[in-house]
Amino acid sequence: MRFRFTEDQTLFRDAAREMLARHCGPEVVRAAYEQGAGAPDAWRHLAEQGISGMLLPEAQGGLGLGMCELILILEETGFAALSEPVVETVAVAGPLLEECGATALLARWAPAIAGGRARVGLGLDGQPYVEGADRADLLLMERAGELHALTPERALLTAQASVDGARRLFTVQWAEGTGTRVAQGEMAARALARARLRATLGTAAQLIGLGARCVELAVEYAKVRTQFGRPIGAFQAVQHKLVDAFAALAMARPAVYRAAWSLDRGDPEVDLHVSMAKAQASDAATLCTRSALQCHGAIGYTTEYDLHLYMKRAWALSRAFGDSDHHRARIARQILGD
Amino acid sequence: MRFRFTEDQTLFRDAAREMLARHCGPEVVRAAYEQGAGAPDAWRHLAEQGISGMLLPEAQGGLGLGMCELILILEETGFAALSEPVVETVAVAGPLLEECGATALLARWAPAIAGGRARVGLGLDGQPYVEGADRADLLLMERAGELHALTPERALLTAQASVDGARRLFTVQWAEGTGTRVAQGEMAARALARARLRATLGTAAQLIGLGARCVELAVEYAKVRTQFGRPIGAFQAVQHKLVDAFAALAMARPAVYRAAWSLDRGDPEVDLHVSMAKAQASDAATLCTRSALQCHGAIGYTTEYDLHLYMKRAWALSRAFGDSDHHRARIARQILGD
Amino acid sequence: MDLHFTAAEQAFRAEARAWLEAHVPKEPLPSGDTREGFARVRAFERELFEGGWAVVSWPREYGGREASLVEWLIFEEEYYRAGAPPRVSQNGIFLLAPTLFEFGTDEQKARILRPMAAAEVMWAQAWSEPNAGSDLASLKSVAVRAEGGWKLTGQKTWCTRGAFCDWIYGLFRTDPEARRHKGLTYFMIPLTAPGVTVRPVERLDGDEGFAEVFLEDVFVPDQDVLGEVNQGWSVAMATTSSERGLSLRSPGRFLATAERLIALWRERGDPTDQRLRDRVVRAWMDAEAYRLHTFQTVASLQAGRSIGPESSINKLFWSEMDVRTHETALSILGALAELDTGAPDAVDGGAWLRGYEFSLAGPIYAGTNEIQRSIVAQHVLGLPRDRG
Amino acid sequence: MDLHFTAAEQAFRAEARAWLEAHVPKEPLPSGDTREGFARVRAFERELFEGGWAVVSWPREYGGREASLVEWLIFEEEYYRAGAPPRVSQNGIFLLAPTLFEFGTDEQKARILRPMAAAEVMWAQAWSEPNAGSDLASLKSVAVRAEGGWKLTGQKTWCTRGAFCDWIYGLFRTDPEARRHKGLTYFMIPLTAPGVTVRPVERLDGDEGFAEVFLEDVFVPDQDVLGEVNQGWSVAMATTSSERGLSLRSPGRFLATAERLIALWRERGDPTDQRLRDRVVRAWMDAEAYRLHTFQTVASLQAGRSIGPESSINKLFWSEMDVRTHETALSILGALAELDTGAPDAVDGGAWLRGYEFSLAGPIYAGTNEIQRSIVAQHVLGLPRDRG
Repeated sequence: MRFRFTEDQTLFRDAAREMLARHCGPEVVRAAYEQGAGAPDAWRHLAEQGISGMLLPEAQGGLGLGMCELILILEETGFAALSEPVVETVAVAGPLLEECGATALLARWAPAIAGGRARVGLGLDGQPYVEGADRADLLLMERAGELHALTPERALLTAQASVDGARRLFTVQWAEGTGTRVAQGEMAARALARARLRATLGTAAQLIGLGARCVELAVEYAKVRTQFGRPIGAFQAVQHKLVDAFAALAMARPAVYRAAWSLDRGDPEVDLHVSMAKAQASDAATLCTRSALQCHGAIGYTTEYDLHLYMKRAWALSRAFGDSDHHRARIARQILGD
Repeated sequence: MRFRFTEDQTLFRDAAREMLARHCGPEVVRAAYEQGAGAPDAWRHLAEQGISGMLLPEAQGGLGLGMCELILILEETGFAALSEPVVETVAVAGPLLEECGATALLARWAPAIAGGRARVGLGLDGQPYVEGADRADLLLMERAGELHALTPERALLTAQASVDGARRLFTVQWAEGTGTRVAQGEMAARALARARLRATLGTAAQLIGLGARCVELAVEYAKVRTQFGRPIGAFQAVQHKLVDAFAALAMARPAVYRAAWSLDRGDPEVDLHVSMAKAQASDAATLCTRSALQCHGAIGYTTEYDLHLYMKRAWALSRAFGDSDHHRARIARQILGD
Repeated sequence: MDLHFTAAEQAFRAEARAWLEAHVPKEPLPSGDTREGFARVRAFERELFEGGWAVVSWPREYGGREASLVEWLIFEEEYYRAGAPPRVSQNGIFLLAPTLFEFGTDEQKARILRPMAAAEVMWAQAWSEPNAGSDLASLKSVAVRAEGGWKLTGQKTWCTRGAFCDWIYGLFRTDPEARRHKGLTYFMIPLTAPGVTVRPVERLDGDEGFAEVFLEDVFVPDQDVLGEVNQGWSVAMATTSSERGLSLRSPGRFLATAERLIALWRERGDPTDQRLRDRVVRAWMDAEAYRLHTFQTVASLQAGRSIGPESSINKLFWSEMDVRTHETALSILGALAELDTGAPDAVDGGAWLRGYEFSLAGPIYAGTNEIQRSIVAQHVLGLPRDRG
Repeated sequence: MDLHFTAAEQAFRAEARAWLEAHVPKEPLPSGDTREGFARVRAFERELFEGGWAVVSWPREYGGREASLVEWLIFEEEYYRAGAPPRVSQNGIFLLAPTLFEFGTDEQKARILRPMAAAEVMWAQAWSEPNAGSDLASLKSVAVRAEGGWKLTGQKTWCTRGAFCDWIYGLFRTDPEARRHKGLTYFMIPLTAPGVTVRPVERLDGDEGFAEVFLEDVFVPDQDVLGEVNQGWSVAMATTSSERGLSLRSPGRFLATAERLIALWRERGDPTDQRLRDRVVRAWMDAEAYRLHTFQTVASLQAGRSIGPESSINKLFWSEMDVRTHETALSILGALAELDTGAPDAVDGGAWLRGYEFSLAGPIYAGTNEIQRSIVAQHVLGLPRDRG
């Protein structure tokens, strides 16, 4: 038992963090929020750093790594509120095609994914909207236990405005045609179930990062904002609120890392572990948004200040792929068996 | 609409408060806790002040008043942690016998109740234990929708130790015999339902008083206990915790008073109102115990200090006649109709 | 105690309900914190005034109908029950007006109150400055004596709907020697005065509901000073006390929200999910408890007690209840919770999301809940001053 | 990262489990905070020592088996899983011993550690004084120089199980001129020494789990000073840091409680009550999260990091989790929740009630949670000192 990332893994993470700080600062997120611009520079650098292809087989130009390697980076993309489909494209698409046995399709798309030239939109059952469907190069859609692949032009997209302006949600309507079906049967069902776990866990990791960003902003603000002749961060009411948020995050984080391990190793309890990760991360991140906003006061309640960019993403992701109520109900069925 | 007690009612309350301060101080509660002594002086004075007979008909030597008059005094008996069956004897017994049409029994017991010479034990369905059964002069027991009356000698009592040493809980086993049945049929069922409401509401009122006592002890302690060169009551963490408890109590109190009104007037929503009163009072009082103990620190965790006497009573009563979960489920059925 | 409404109160309710049913727009108006919505709500408030319902508790000479406080609460219940929009005249009629009634000259009352009630002149508060939020007494804007009045210079911020209003009111330092709470004076300032610049600030929900107001040598005549010179703090505190007390958030608003939540639950809730069902019950109970508590407060006011620092308990309660209620609604909506106004799938046009965002401001505005807790601790519980 | 236990770790677990299954009393022992229970647990701990399981992570020379931290956590899981009683040697082996390992002389280590591990000499902490609780540095008990040692005078309080122990340890002021944290020295004192009076204090649950210790001119030889004279504060802080950190409450204890809660739910819960069912799930998740977090901390310690102020986060988490878990159990028990040990109807002999009472002490002892939050705020988040 050694619950610690390797130095390589943390160096990889540090590099991603640094890159995101440079190419996905608040001004980039703001542009994505206000103009739907995404973060193309950061997206390109993700590929250059070898991240986009991390989960692709080496035979396809990928690194053949797992969620244990990617999870720290996903956390960073949350911290930066990266407005690009990194979960769908990097964490889900490759493994899904591979596990479906869609070798040809994988061979066709792997180079583009690894090279940062393709964005994937993901439509899983139970998720009403596909994020970034309009800018996707490939849509991977679940329907009746089958996996279908299509390009956005073959679908009717209806935009669904999100509270987070940088999230581009769409209802995707499409007709099965020859060539959309990628996989069916047992194998597809299993691969799609794992895809759902990957998407859920990736979202949980981003929530941890988003929560950390909200707390960080609040801590920095509380150090410099002065009222009653001292920084507001010297008041117990402010201190303790931020500590509770920080502590919730600290306790949720290992659950996210553990689920990554379980996914990679095909642990029989991986469902339970992913649900726990998402439930804890959703609640912790939501608490972070509440505490951070309250400690900011009115300034945090404006769109001129950066906090809202991270807070709104956290609100949205806390419910994407199941909110904490949903996942606790799943856990109940598994551990209480009723 | 005038949601305010009359001056007479508050003067009555003030007199009871003063009497209880004199005859049911912490040392009396402690004796009840440690030796099961009850509070006989306070019990006698309740009668002398006309409180014991408040709800009895004037024809029976009572005052013919209602819960609106009694509720403030029940709150005070909570504040004092009076270890006597005031809810059972004063708030429930008389009206129950009257509403059952048990005229003869009422005529027999009313003078003793009004005179403070009788204590009543109450065994309602759903309540596994009878408080004070060993010291009761009369047991009023519900069985299969009927009301029975018996003396403790005719029953087998099994003591059930409570966390609150001053609470004398008993399992009461008894055989129906001639003469135990007081009432049956529709009338008995209705009267027993109202008895349950009275007992529940009386308990809610006591919880409000108990919560207030816990907060008061903590506030007084926080003013005098000094750490880091100032009273601990000057720390935001202490202040805010006590304020939250105090505020919860302030918001629960009107719900208790309203339910008393609804009971007296036979309001069609009286069930709803009593459930709301008990749910709010139970949660508020429990919060008060938590905040008060935390603000006291270690001293509050000893039996040498008084806090535990009030805290344990609040724990016990918060679950007597249904905890807040139970009552919210009742409310759900009524307001959501599902 | 008498918890039945009197025949007169019932008649008042029936009359209010009939009028509101006839006049409240069937389609909800756009948010009063947008320019368009502000204009439309303002137009509705003019109708309200014509109907005699704008300021029911005021004297008749200013457009009121001298209703009792209980009747005012009844009106509020009916107002929100009818789906009428939050008042954009709020910060005039509920915040400034009580101060005017208490401290205003006859000339000021005659000049200001009726146009305020009629939504002819719209008022914004200008309490905060960039460096004076919770610590209001640290404000820095100044007023210096000038012929027949004062010259005002400084910056005010978080002026609600300031970009759409006509006048603001706030405190300025008139005695530079005096410290903190002393030497402040309460001014009323037309935003059209030379030297005033208004910059709209976007709120969390994207509405331009805030403004920053910059003042540079703005001349304000003596007649627009409210109360005594250098006594502004106590004059203002009367206002913030009513702000925190009854008038800012009457129970009617939350009762209506709770009813909407129950309707949402019935329409979209999973009936087998007792956890959420329980949260719906809690939300309903909270609103009901706040209503009862308010009727109790009103009865106590009628008996001659003043509202005092206990009003901070109201603020704590309604602001946190409002957040919980909206959180519950968003939980019912699940994956649809994030949909904003304009999304085809948005339930009720995204009203619950918008309501959630607005609810998050509740623990911040009108004195943060941290400040409120310290007020209750020190002025109700009698605990020592913290070092704040 | 490798979240599988190694073959060696699995073997260690199997060995511990087998030993515990053979030796842990089938019937739960009385509370170690009563005189009778203390004696019986102490006897069990002697057995534990004989078996080589008393102090698994210690060097062999003091009775340990040099287990890794992971193995220690495994042992703790197995220990509580087997239903073994909370350790009455706790404040010796987990609080004093780490300080001895770091600051003790060879003579002290040789003399003290093994009898402590063998439950031959029982140790109580004596940190607090009547006027020095959260503000530990304000303590007033003094030690003055004497021939070959010191004379100690003062009063200590909240000494856990002090009425049953043999020795205490605590801080005394050795430099009357120095202020607060300075001029304190760490002493170990036999309770049999002339001038010592021990008064038992009853806890909430009626057990005599506390003691007050009065000292009047108690002679303590130099050999019982731990660390440098006047350096007691930093010596003690090393101990409180380990107290707040891993050793005070290992996850095993809470995992076992969560399992008991699930069993209680299955046995007595209303299966249709999803609200309570959800609270059971939360309790299980909390314990599991704490376990994962601890394994992560241990891995980080093994990589050479020190535990530091982050340990306060642990204390906050486990203490509040423990209260919630017990509250959930009491909710399941409903009207039976108030039944105490001795009541014929009491479920599990009232263990949940007793556990609830004890859990309420968690946010108080070993540094109140208010103090812990301030430590995290200032030393982890880097916020400025409060005025505390």
